[in-house]
Amino acid sequence: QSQRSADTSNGSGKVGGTLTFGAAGAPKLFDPFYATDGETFRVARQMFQGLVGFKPGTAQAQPDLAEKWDSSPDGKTWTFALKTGVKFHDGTDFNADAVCANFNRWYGQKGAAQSDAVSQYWVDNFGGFSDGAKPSLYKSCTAKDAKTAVIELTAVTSKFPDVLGLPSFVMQSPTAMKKYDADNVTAQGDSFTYPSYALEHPTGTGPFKFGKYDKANNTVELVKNDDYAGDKVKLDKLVFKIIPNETARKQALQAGDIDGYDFPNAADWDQLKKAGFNVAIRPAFNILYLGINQKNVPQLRDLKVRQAIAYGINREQLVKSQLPEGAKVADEFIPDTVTGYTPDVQKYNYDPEKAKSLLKEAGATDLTLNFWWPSEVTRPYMPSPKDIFGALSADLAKIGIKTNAVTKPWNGGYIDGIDQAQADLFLFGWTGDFNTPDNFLAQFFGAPDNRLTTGASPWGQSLADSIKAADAEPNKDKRTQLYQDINKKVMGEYLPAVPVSHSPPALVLKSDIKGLVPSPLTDERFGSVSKG
Amino acid sequence: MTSATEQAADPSTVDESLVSVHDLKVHFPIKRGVILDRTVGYVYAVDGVDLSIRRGETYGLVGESGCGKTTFGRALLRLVEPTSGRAVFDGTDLSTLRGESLRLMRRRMQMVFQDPMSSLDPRQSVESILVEGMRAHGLDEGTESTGKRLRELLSAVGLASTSLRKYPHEFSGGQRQRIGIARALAVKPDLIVADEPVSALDVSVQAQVVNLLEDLQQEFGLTYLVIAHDLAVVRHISDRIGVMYLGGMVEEADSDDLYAEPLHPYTRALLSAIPVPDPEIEDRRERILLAGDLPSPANPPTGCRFHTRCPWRQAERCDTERPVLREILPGHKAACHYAEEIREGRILPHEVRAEVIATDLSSDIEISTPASVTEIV
Amino acid sequence: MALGATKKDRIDALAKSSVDDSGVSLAASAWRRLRRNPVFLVGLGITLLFVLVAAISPLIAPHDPSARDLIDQVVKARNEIPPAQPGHPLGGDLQGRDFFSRLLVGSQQTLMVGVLATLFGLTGGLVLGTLAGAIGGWVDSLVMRIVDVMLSIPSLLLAFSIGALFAHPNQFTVIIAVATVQIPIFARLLRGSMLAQRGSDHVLAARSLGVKPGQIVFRHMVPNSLGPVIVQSTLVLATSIIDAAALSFLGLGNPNDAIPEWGQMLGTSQEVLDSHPALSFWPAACIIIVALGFTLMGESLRDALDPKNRR
Amino acid sequence: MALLEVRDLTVVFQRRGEQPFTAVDGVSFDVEPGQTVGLVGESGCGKSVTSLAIMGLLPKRGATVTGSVKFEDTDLLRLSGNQMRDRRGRDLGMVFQDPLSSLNPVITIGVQVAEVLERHQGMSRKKALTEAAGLLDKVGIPDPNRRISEYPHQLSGGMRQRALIAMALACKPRLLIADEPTTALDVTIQAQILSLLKGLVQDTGTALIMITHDLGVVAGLCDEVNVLYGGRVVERAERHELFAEPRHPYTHGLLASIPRLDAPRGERLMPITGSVSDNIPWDSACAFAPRCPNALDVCREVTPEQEWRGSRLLRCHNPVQPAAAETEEASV
Amino acid sequence: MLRYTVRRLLQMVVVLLVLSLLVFAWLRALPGGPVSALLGERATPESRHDLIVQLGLDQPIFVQYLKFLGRALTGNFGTSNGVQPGTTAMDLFLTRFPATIELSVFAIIIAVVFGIPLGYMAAKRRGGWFDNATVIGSLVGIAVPVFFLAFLLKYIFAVKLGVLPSDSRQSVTDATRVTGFFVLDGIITQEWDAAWDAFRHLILPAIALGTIPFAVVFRITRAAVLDVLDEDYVRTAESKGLTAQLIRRRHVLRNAMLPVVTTIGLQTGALLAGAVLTENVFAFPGVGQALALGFERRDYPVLQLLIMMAAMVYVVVNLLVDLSYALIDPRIRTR
Ligand SMILES: Nc1ncnc2c1ncn2[C@@H]1O[C@H](COP(=O)(O)OP(=O)(O)OP(=O)(O)O)[C@@H](O)[C@H]1O
Ligand SMILES: Nc1ncnc2c1ncn2[C@@H]1O[C@H](COP(=O)(O)OP(=O)(O)OP(=O)(O)O)[C@@H](O)[C@H]1O
Ligand SMILES: [Mg+2]
Ligand SMILES: [Mg+2]
Repeated sequence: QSQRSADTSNGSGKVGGTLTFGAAGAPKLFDPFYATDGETFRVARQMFQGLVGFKPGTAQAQPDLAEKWDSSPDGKTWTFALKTGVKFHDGTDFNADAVCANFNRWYGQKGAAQSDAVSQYWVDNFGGFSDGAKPSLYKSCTAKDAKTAVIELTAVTSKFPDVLGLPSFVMQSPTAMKKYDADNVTAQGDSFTYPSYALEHPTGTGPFKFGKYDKANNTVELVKNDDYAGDKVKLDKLVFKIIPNETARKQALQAGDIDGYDFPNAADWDQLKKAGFNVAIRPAFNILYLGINQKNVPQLRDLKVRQAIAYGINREQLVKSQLPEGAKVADEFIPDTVTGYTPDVQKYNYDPEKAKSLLKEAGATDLTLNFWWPSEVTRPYMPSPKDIFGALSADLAKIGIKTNAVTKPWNGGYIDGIDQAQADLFLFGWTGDFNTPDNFLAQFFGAPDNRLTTGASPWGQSLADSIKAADAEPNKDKRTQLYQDINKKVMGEYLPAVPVSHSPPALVLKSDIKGLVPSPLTDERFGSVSKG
Repeated sequence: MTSATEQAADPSTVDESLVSVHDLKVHFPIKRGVILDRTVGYVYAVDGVDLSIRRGETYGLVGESGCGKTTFGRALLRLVEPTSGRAVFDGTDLSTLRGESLRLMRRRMQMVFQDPMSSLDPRQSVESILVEGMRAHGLDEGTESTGKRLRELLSAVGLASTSLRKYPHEFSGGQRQRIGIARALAVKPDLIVADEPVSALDVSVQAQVVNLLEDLQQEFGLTYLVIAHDLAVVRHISDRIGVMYLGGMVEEADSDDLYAEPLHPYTRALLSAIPVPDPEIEDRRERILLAGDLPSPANPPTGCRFHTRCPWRQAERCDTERPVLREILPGHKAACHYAEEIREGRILPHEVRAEVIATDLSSDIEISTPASVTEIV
Repeated sequence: MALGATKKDRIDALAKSSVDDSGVSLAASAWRRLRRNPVFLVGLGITLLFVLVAAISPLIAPHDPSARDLIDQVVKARNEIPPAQPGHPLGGDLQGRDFFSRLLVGSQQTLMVGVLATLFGLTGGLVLGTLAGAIGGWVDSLVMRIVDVMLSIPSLLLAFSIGALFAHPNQFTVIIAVATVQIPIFARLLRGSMLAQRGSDHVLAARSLGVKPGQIVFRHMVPNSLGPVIVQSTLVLATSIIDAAALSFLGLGNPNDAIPEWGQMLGTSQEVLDSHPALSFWPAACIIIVALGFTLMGESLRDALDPKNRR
Repeated sequence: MALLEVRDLTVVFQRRGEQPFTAVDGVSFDVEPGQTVGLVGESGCGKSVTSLAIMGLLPKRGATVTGSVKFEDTDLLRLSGNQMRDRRGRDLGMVFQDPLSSLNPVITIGVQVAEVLERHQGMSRKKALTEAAGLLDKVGIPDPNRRISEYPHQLSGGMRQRALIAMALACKPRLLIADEPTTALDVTIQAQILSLLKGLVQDTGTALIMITHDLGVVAGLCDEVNVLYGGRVVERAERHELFAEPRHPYTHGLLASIPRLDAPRGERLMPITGSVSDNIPWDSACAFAPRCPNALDVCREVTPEQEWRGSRLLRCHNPVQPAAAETEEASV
Repeated sequence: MLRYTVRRLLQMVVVLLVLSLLVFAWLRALPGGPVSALLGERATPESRHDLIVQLGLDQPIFVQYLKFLGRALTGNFGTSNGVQPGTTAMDLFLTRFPATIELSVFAIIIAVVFGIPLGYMAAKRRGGWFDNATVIGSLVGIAVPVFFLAFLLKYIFAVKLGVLPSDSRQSVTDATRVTGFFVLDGIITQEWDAAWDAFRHLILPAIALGTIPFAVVFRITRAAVLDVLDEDYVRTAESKGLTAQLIRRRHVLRNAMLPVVTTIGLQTGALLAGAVLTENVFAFPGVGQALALGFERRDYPVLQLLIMMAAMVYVVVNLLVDLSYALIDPRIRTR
């Protein structure tokens, strides 16, 4: 394989070289603030740093550009002490002014940029913008001195400051953003156009600088940042090669065309390991659930029926036969690494007899449900929707629930249909952004008007309220207790859906790639990686 | 044949002409266009033909290929829509008929085609071929009478009655032509238009069909319009002959008169060009060789259509004024300004250099690049 | 071979082979030559075998093709699928279903895809082509405009596009996608032959006999235009099976694989081609052989119907 | 000495899975220098196959040619492919029936004429083209200098046939074979072509084999006429003799069945019954017997041999008696 | 000729307009689409509604179409939201189209270089074992699903034997881009290793893509040569005593090439469709891959542009073929 740049390595075997990594998709742009997609984030993580980072290999927040932080007792004022001597790729200094410039930029988005589709993470986590049309969690930022920034919030939330570890909220060079008109987002036709900053001039503080995006060859090239404030970067070049097809990625690795790739098919792990590749399994930080929508079928509003479904599906076997190594049956809606997890919830072990009798009790012996599953998509929590559907529907048939299979492409009607409550049963899931239970629970039940139409049951509203209350609890222990209660209730009294599994995604690397730590948040950093 | 001639010549017949055609024109538009089609010109296939056919006679139409004979025959039967002019059949103006009335009229005028194979549907048995026309006109009145009629027809055209179950491909060329003739006869027509009925057949078989046509005429009192390019055949069976050249009629006469004394230069040339299987005659013959080829009917010469090739062409009139068909001798018409002069030898032939003729491409090769918007990608 | 390069010229050239009936009857002479043509006989043999298997497969299949009997032996994480074992000569598939039974029963769906796609394409084409060819005038222009727009997209691409246009892909939408691209071809083909027929002497003869127009169309023009249509249909049987497989591969096929179909079996097993080649090999081999059977028949039919080869 | 001596020429076609078919069955005739010999007969009687056999143009596979074709003492049938190529176009020229399909549609007329000259006379392309224009002029194509750069489809039927003749005569061959050169043309054009051929043959002294089914053409052009039936010569005579007194019932029938322009009207035609497809193999009978009004029992049992009757060659057990011709006709 | 060209081009415009309307209307009528694509899993009914209003998707379809048409006339066909999100559809097409052309050209070269000589040989040996074997072989070639063949090739030559690369267009990362055709670029800039590398990447996909065109070219050549060998003018040429070589070159092949040229034009269609499958297998970043992904991810702006472009390319190539046809065939040229 003619990797010409590889020739420049000085023989130490540790420093230098080009690493080519197979990515499943193209990054949308290079300004992560406007992104939600993993491919953009993967690239961004190499170029940018946030105030907060995550401890490698975990979802635990830890300092990054901020050395430490404190909050006022009311939990609304946060003081960040910044690292010194950090420079942006354009040579300008990183300091408190830059931090505030970034916060104010986010808060100050205008026009099309305010759209959910553009500044989604901001809207999700901080709410509105400086124009005040909607309330915002963010209040202000003050640069106390060059190395101290103070952030004020309008309310307490459990997710702050962890949320600052999201790649969307990384620190970008104010100078460069100004120069390349970073906020100039416009809606055009049925899409948005982004400024040249986001497309060609991303400027951060991270270990790699933006090289080029060769659309003709579908590669993104990053080059080493010699002025990186952290540990010396070992690779000269980091290339992301976009290979959408999973099998094609595997074969590219086998053929020696790439050094590693993301999301190997679980079925290949074993084979890849045997072939001497390093299959790095990420801790599972996700949940797959069998969604039950109560809207159209009244029987589904009966807890017994939902419990019958839970008893009737053989999740152990599903996990064993269809899911990757390390996958677990999910007992509740958050992984066990998240605060608020409790083993002390009602369990639904496979018991078809019990399921049948529950159905009989509920008088729902003759149920026919529309069971939706997405075609053409694999999510980290759902490696092969078809096979999972096959297993679940076969199980349901055994307890006498007939299913109509409905399948649509993920973006071609599946999400739409689920959101419009067209499905009675469906496969869905979630990968956590950071380690707070709110990130999971609020996503599912935070509003009564949700994918499960929990609002149709009397407890829908109170569940939503209790989640909100827990989030607003400044005391950590209390908060944890509240969440545990919620989980118990959800599993014992509500069962709005059936959690199925947590399955670990993985990435594969050639054996000579060292230093990459798999992260439950897919937050892998290549700055510390060496080749050879 | 002789009796037919006599019968036709009998002055006592009240309305002696069965068909009369007045100034019949068929112009095929040539369409071209960038987006929508425009008519950029016409093929003047038939360009003003008058003629009348008497009851019971055989009228022969000859001319070189492409001169419009077939088109004329079809326009006469309204199988091609004439551009102008009219054809009166037994007192009925055919051009006024539409739809069902025209369809019913078709019973009385039938057609025999040149290629016996392609004019028979390969998927139809002889029986179904013959019955089809009868059925269309309500002539099949029950299995028995139809069966009888079919046997009559077959014996009339000299085919075995076992033929009914067979399919066209099981017959020889001559036999197929007989089937074609029987099909025409099945509806008891008055007029039969035979378009080159024998030119696709072997010489020996030709004679059989020619004889058959003659016999049938006698038997059923038919009137024929026989179209052919072979003057010998036409002369053999026709009472009267019309000679066509490039969409127009140039000469019309009783068939003996035409041979004895052709008046139009074209007819003269044509007659002299036909080889005769007799070395004595061949050796003695003076040939009038025409220069060049038939001009394209899409772009016919001005004036007399024949002037470009005419050895008797004169400086005046020929290339400016189109001669009308006029009676030169009793019952003998010609369309030539100088017919009398030529006849009397006052004008002598001279040599003609062949003119370079832009050949009509569309006629001889098939190019399937779109010619109209109905053909676009 | 007609001059001009567009797809429609090709179609028109094929359409013309319906006229020129000089000499012996089309069908008879074609059959005479076909009977001795080894290529045709091989094609016919394959096809008959395939049809037979499809007909009796439910009877001879040892297991229910959708029952996940062997699911216990499936371990995705270790890439294990049920191996060949007594009662399961080819083992199981990724969902623990008996592969041999699926392969056998798959012939039914595959045949159905081919036949229905051909039938739909044919019917659509027949309707449009007959309308255009028999009525002519503006109906002809309109129909042909639509047909031409459809023909200006490469056909497989059109099938993909149509496949993508269904919100809810299933076996039926696959058939529709594959069939739709055939409609313009059949329509143009039929119209071409009908036009050729319309100018032919025997139709003229029928007109001059005073046969009613409707009868002329249905008794003379349509039957005599069918030769090229039959040829095309045979070839379409093959292409629609292959095209359906391509649709499956692109994820535009029937995602529900409870009822087996070869194209879909092949499409879904591509990803484990290297670890479980048999899962791809068998359906691929079946598709290739069946498509080959139809193609051999179609091509030799085409040759046989070609007037040039008649002697 | 004869220029061309065809002896016992037999062509058998053998197609896979079919009975062998003898298309030409022991045909012999001579052609003297400058002489015009006619081959006439109904469609399928083997005229074209005979001419192709002489030219060595029959397909190598499937056709077996036996007998001998001596051209100035060389047996053409024994020549190798390349030797034959040297002869064709130089010593032997051929004109075909359909002038449009016989010309290559994508090459200019000029080049098609010139390539013969280049091949056999080693001329340069330029010189050959000049010569070609001269040849076209000679066969009566107007404006030859323009025509040489035109394509066949731009010429009319008559012109194409003239171009084909120019091609065949380019190297002044000693023998020209014309296979129905006028069948595809109109009578007026046919007359032009025939008179052209006649003139050229006279001027150059080229011998001509004229193949046609039109007895009229033969009557005006040929010195000697061979009538073929079912692949055999059934009658051969000098033309005056043949037309005056056809002896073979087939020849007789042919002449009686065509309408004659000069004959008085109203006379009935005397068709030969049946058609070519009714004939039977020559093996043990006269192939014409089933259609022959004169047929005797012997005709169906013994193959008639070719024999000289005076100056004429006949293959018939019971030829038409010269005097009997009239009576016989009357009795039908 | 010019008239003809102009007419065909105008017709193409009409076809494209109709097509754009059809594709537009049809795509809009479907569920999902830009909103789902932009919002993904996190969509809420509210954000969904806001976005619909913001993007003007609530307006009547013909208003949307006219707006689309207006933008399209300025080359703006919207931004990809699935294949290469954020890139404009036009930009995506322009960067990927050279890849597909390069691949198709190689495929056609393979088809022609093997198809024509083999076709000629088979025709010459008509009925012989060589003929039968090649004919059946070519039919098998047609019957093998393209994507399966691509997989096999890749598996054998890239994965198992490792002799050829398995994906993308180039491994060399610092090659200079000039034309977008990588092999050509390498030659122009004299970066030989880049050119060679790009060439190696083309081999397997081009073989997979070229198989069907090869089989078709082979069959058409064979049929055309058979036809031409039966033509009267070949007999005329023989009767003139021309050498076998001259007859083959000037009289047989030249005429036989006419239908072959047509076929090559027609194969553009097969190539475009085949590219969707092949590029997908080889992760070859051309328009085919974009189409496949576009279908999968319902990337409507991209689909819309690419389908129209495919139609246009197809029509233009066929026009070019028709014109080149006229170069070889005087019967058309002189019309
Ligand atoms: N449907 C048509 N459209 C356009 N032109 C036509 C059509 N039918 C005939 N023509 C043209 O009209 C002219 C006369 O044709 P027609 O068939 O009547 O001639 P013809 O005398 O019967 O010739 P032939 O002896 O070859 O049969 C020819 O130039 C022919 O090309
Ligand atoms: N290549 C061939 N293979 C098989 N049979 C052939 C071949 N060529 C000719 N024949 C047969 O040989 C017989 C004589 O054919 P030929 O072409 O010589 O007849 P012809 O006298 O020239 O007739 P026409 O007047 O129709 O040209 C015919 O029955 C024909 O079918
Ligand atoms: Mg005619
Ligand atoms: Mg012949």
